[in-house]
Amino acid sequence: MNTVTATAAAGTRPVRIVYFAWVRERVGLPEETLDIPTDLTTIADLVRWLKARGEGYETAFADETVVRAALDHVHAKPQARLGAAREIAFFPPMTGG
Amino acid sequence: MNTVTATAAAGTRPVRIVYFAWVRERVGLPEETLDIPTDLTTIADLVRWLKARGEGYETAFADETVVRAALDHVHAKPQARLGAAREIAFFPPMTGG
Amino acid sequence: MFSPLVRIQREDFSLQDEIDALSAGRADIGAVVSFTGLCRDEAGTLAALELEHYPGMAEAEIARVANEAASRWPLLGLVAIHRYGLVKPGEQIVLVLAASAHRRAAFEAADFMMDYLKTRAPFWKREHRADGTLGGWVEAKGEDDDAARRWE
Amino acid sequence: MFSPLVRIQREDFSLQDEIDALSAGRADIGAVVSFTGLCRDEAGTLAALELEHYPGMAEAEIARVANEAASRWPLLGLVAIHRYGLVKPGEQIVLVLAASAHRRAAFEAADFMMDYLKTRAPFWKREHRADGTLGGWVEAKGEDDDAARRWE
Repeated sequence: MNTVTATAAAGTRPVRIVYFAWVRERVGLPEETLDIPTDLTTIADLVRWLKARGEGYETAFADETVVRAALDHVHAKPQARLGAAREIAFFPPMTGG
Repeated sequence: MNTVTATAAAGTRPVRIVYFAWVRERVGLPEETLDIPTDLTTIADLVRWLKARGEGYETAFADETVVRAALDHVHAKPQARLGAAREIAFFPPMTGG
Repeated sequence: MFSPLVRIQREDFSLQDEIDALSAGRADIGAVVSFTGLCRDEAGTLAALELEHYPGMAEAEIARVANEAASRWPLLGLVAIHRYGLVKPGEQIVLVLAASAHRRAAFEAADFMMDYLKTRAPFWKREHRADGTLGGWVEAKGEDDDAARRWE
Repeated sequence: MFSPLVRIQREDFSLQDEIDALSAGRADIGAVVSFTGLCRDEAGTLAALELEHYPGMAEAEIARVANEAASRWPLLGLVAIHRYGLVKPGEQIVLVLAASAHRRAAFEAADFMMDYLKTRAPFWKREHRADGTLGGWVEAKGEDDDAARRWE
């Protein structure tokens, strides 16, 4: 069991990441599929990993407390676990209605 | 001045009295013009005077706290002064809307 | 300033027509709240409601309530229509429309209008039953007085 | 039980059509409250609002909010329609309809729906200005969060 877990933790898995409104503009694309390390546990972990990818991400997530996230179409807090989520979204506070 | 006031107090004046819903049904008519004594000061005074006129009025105003009144189209409490009101209305609590 | 529109009528009304009239040729309204009151069939026991009203005072009292709402909230439009006569189950009885730049004023003004219409507008409902008999006068509800008291 | 109707669409909608569909062939509804959100021209400075949304999640999230409303209040019908794309001043953006036997449930459910739509539905507004320039993204308002918190 330990061996299996360790192998998984060291690997990567593909997730679809989607961006909206000014997060989309700053990142520079509406969506991408990335192979993310399986040892990223929470949304906050993923944000830190994304910020290391380049200036666009750095700008988009400059204030981590502002950007909201959703896991498979459900709102999620930064400390939420990514689990097996296949689509992760990042966006500014909503202004519909 | 005293003489004039005394004369007025002893007189009567015509007022139109209108009734609605079950007050109307109990009194037995939708409206009437009555010569009321000018020394009736308040709505409560008028109600007491009306109750002495017959059984229909007695029944309509049996519970004086239930029947509502209006002076010239404006809601008024039992202790409100009749003043120079020309149309006085009596009706049950409203059930519109 | 605008003048609230108040109508007491026997005929039915159209919510859409009233909204269209309220918002025609303007783009300052951001929120419209409507309340439509309908005649319920009371699980099939009701044939119709008969609405008696006090002509003259009904218009005057609803106008007073509407002007009070217009002075309390930053409204851009306000409509109140109340029917009288015989109304059948499923038919409309009353309409309130409130328009404003932002939603809170429109919601609160429409809510206020209905609470005051219920307790202050001189209308009385009597039931005509499905079995052909004339029912009693609908009794006023204490909860309506309580609702109106929220705004004091 | 009923299922709330949720629609996310580019086209305009008709309040009258939605009310008619909601109340057709039934006489148990006594109260219908509607909220219509419209695009304001901001004193002539706005040419249009561009509404971006998150397809899939928008429907899912509004359905969650609608089901929450249906579990909180004794509703007989609930409709939520939200447009996306370019909306011009005076045009409709959002519609909420709540129907119930008595007015309190319909008023509260519509009010609740709008507070939650504002703060939870994944839509973002951007301004297109009358002078031809692209304006910024509309900022979320703290008062909307406060309004939503009233229901917790």
